[in-house]
Amino acid sequence: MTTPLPPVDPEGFLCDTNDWTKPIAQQLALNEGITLTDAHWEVLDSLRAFYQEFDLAPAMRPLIRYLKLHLNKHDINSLYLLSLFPGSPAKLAAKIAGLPKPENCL
Amino acid sequence: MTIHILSKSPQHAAYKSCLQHVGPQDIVMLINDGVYALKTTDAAVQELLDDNRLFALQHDATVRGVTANGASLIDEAGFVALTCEHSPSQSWF
Amino acid sequence: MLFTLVIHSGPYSQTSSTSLNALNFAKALLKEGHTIHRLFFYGDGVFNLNAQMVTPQGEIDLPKAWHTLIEDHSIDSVVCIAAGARRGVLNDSEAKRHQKDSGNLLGSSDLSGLGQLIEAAATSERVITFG
Amino acid sequence: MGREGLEAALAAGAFDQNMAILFLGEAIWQLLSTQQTASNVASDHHSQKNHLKMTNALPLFGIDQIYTSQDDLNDFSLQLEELALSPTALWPSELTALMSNAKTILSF
Repeated sequence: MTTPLPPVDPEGFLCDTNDWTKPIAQQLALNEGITLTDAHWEVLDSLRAFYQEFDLAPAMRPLIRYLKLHLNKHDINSLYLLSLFPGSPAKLAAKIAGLPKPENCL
Repeated sequence: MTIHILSKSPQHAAYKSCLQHVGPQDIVMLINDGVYALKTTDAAVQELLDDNRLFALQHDATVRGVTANGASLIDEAGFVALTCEHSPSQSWF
Repeated sequence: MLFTLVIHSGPYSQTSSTSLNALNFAKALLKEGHTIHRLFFYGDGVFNLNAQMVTPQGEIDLPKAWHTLIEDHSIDSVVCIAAGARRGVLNDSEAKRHQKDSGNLLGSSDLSGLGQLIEAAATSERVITFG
Repeated sequence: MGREGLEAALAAGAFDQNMAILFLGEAIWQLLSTQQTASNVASDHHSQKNHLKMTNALPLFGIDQIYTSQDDLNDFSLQLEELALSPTALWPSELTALMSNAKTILSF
């Protein structure tokens, strides 16, 4: 079963971030070969909260710091994020979380 | 010993900020519109002149019709040498 | 000594442009036997490597002069990728990625991130900013 | 430009550099805590990012040495309490010392 996707850019980022819903996130993840679990959602929800708070998609290190602070999970590290979102976790998770495409600067 | 590089004329906030933050061991290098500082009679500029701590890029002064007025006019090689002798460098613009 | 130059000023900035100052400084330091670790073009400085710039006749062609210096001395030259994108200075692959017609980045400079500035600042003995 | 200076600071933080950030002169307005995003004021589209929101991310990027100038605050008739991130206000001679103790200074 697939959810029809709203328009995405060539890299798979939503053209309009207002289109984002949870089913769409699941579909975006599937396109990347990821089946979302609670562990994924925890990160995605935090990422969206981070963006709400700071108008900024975080790089790996601040994301980890933020997760430690808000999830009360002190064993979170970059390997953990890599296991959930292989390749470049910050960018991939931002894509699935429906955040604007990072400007490649941070 | 910081080298302060000032590229804005005395009408800019950068000019005031620069002069305000020059330490007793620091030097000031005037480039571009910064050379107009040589036309002022500000006490802070005078103090730098008295201590031989004020330098200006010869080329930039010449094209703007500003004379040395007691400052050391130097070329780019001299500017490079000053940045080697002084660290860090702080640019004001 | 090992230098990094950070260039914020465009060739035609509203207030005094220090692009030429930066260029002359770069030339002088090489002539004096020093080394350039990296040129980092940030902010309006990215316009220095806009291949589409047309210099009025009789004036120094700054993009061309930067280009010549960079190629002649094989200098590591980086244009900030985000600052460039915002101002329309893109290479061909970035142009494609952002669905624009064509790239306009002059020569062999890299479009890269701020990490290149941070690395340069940590590595170089002298970092000189031209604003 | 404030935005690009801030991004450079965030990058330095992301790369674990030991650094201080100094808001001097007009840059102090970047910290004014009453800033609002345009969408909060009128339309529902952001015209620009909320600069203060991004600035508030500095501590998460590991940057906790945040300074400003007491002299400039006085010039602008600003109170330290009006600024976000609780910067430390220094007098010019203290700022001079801060600068001369740095290995590298980047200005924006």
